[in-house]
Amino acid sequence: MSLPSALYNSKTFGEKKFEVDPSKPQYQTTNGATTGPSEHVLNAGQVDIDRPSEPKLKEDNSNQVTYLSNLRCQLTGLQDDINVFLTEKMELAKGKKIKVASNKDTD
Amino acid sequence: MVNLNKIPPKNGRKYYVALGLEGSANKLGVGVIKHPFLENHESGDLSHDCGVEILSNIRDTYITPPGEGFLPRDTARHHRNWCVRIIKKALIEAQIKDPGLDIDVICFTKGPGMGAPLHSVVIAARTCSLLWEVPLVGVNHCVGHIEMGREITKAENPVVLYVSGGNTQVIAYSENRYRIFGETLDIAIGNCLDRFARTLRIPNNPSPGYNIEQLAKKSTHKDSLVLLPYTVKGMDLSMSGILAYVDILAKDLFRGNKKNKVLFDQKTGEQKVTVEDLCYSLQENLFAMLVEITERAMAHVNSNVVLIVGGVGCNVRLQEMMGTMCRDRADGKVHATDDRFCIDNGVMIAQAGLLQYRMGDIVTDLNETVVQQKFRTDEVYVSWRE
Amino acid sequence: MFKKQSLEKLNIPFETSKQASIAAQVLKPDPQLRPEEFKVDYSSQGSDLVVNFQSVDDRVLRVGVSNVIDSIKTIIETIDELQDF
Amino acid sequence: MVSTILPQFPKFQVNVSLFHDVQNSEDIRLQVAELPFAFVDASVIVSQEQLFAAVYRVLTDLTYNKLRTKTIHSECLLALSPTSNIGEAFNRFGIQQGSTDLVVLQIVEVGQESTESANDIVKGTEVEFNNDNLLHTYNEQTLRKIYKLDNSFQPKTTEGFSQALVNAIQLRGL
Amino acid sequence: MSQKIVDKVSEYLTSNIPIKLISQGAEAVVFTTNVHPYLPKDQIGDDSDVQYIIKYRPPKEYRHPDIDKSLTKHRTLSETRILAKLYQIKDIHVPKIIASDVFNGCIWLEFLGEELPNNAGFSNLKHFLWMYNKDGANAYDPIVLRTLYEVGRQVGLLHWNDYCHGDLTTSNIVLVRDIHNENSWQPHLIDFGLGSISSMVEDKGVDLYVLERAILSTHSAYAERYNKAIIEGFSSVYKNEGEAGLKKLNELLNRFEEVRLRGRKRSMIG
Repeated sequence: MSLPSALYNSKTFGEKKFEVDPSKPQYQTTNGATTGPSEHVLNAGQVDIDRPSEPKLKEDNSNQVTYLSNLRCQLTGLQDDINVFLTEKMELAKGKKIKVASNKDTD
Repeated sequence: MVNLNKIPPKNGRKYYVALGLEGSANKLGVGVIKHPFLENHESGDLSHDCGVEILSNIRDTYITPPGEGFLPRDTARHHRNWCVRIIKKALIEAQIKDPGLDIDVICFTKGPGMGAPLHSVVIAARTCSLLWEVPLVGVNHCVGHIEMGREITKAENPVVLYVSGGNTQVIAYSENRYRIFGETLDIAIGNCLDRFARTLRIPNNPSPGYNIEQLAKKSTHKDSLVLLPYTVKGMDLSMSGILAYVDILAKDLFRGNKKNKVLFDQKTGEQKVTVEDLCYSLQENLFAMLVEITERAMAHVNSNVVLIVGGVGCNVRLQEMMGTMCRDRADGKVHATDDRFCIDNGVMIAQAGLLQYRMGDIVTDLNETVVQQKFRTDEVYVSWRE
Repeated sequence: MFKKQSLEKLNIPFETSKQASIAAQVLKPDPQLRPEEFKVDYSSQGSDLVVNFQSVDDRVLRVGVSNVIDSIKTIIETIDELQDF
Repeated sequence: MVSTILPQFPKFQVNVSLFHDVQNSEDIRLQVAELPFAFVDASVIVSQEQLFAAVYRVLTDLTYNKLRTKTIHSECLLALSPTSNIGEAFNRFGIQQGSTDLVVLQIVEVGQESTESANDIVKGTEVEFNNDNLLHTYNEQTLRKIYKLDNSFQPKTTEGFSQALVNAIQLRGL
Repeated sequence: MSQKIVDKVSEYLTSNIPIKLISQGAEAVVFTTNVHPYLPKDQIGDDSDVQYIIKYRPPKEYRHPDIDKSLTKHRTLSETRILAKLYQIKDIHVPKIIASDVFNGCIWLEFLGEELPNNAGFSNLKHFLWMYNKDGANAYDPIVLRTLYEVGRQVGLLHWNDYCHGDLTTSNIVLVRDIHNENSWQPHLIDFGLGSISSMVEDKGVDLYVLERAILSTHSAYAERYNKAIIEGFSSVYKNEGEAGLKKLNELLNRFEEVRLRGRKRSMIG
């Protein structure tokens, strides 16, 4: 079974490969770290009741998530990886301090 | 001659079923409706009387904390994260067993509205369409409101007052278009109320307008109105000046600025106007303007029937004022619907979309499903009416 | 040509080629807001959806890629929940 | 004498007489406050329309308790004026020392007609109160000044001129 | 028409003034009568055909009494005032005022217009255009285009003198037939309740936009040519005023275009 992946490439930076490690928890959730509500509403007291749906379980009572739910979780983790990486690069470009593992969305 | 039965129901059934998806602003709505297949729909203009049966009408509203509006990005996130769950809920409630067999058409809001939220719903709509092999129809949101209102109230050819967060229009049908006779020259009524509510930190749950309406009822100084600018320009109106004016009052009230002569007695420092009074005055003023432009349009097109649609349309005070106006016109009548149909919902998109579908107007290329943030009511060719 | 930053071969392995093809068809119609700054192309290769992005800078790339992934997640969820409804 | 009842105000009778060659204007002026008439200098009256428009205004204001002066007859002089300055209205429209042509106006409640007649007071020649007879006595230049009419306004007829005065009478004080 | 309103007017006018309802607009009810409010009968002559307009703004029960009183007074007064001012401007055609009672919202006006032939309705611009839009008629008859040109001229004169109408619809333009030439119609602007004195180019642009839309909404098929004729008439007034006029005209037409674009592009968020 293949996993979602991506490849970043820039002339100045070179290549960076993004891969999924299915055993790690960040690839087992639908709730991404970088795709929450915007900081602005959180600061205004927003309680997040609009999280993504939980992964779907197979109907065979095996307590395993479906293939597509699994894919969705892995893609969520991959999206976080890409977002964090690109955010760091953006901040670098701005000459600012790198915020390690920022879990805030900045767009 | 209009033939609403141009396309027969699927699988030789005697009825049509449509799924409607709406997400142009902060409400996400999914609805399933059924139209019986009726012989008399083959000729004559019966688009207001389809015998609609509502199989399900599910809505989820993105709510922000008091003082905050809804931003496109967060609204889109809400829709994206709830969309599939809401569709599923609507299908289950409608007892749809096999969407590919049971549903004739999937209707989605093409516009107008906020780009990101519209887009997040259209993604699901396209996927369903390809997955179930069911045709798609893109619907103008405003036309959705009008068609739903007509079907529910059976108002045949009313002057329509469409009032919501983003729209304020007086519309009348003529020669296959819903033509705009009057509208706001700047901001929409709902927007005006929402922004006023934000200044006073009036909660957004269930909606700022609803809360203003409840507060207004509690005003104890109804006999002495806070006079606000009244800006009717023919059949158009302007509200930005009123908002600016009332917003200063609201700010001073919120902060307790005793220097404000309208709000505080300059000698005793006593507060003369409460939040409730201000809500009352704002409603009375804005609604009087709405009723006036509606009456102007009625006089212009020689009609005596009004249909109020859109989220602000479920305000009971507005309905009551409109009713009084109609009563004073010859046999006038006002039609309105309750919050199930007034506030953005999926059923209205299904209703307008199904009419479109029955006339043979369907998406033939997915490129036609790109959402349109700006999509005027009068751009739609209304093929289903005489 | 603005190809400075790119994210090549975002590869999403669907269950079937039909699913991958649906995903590509769903994503294709939407035009980019700023085509001079950001380009995307989608294709399905077997059961894989393959997306290529090109952008003038990391900021534009980040917003664009994340939006597309959001859409793909919606597509996956829709198929997952509604395919065999 | 023209005697009429305005349809909207059936309780009041309006009597109007026009006198030329009046000789005792000085005497009348001195006792004007006690006399139940309005004495208007005819040089500032162009038409019946102008005068009756003022009467209409007086009766409207009376009905809705909006009179500005002490009596219904002094109100008539104010009603003719384009401004709300009472003294000015009296000076411009009331009887003057040397007035030789007079419009005498009386408003009485129906059923309470006074025995006093304008003829008993005014020593002059009564002519019919109509537009033709007014034509010879009015002074356009004075009226232009009083009603502040622009020189660009050059109506072709007396009726056209009169209309501008009617307009001003409607709008006084509003 | 609500009997209550008729009763109210009848009570105000008394039974001495017989009234006939001719239209119920949005804010005013319009009656005709053959009784003059103050001129003695024998002075008007025996012409019993003479009619007068009574325009009454009834209290609107739907709105708060404070708003109602203030609007009724303001609009009646403003209409009277503007008609009085416009009366004195050369070549502008508006109805003459006979009487005005701003506190009761009542204005008496000169009666203008006539019934169009073949039951085509009263001679306002709307009915007039409909008459020519019927099958068998020539929608672009020179009489129509000339009349529209004259409509444009009237609006031009209004704007040149810094007045705005505020509600330029096709029902608010009454056509009066030339007594010497039955094919010549002189447009008269009526209903100045929303009128204003304004030198603002924005107000004038909106005025033109409202008129353009009024034509578009009720005479869609011929609107383009009709609106062109109106603008030609409008422009002719400004062009007559030399350089200064041309400059103002350009400014105004540009704003008109801007207002129109704004109208089309206005954010339409659902």
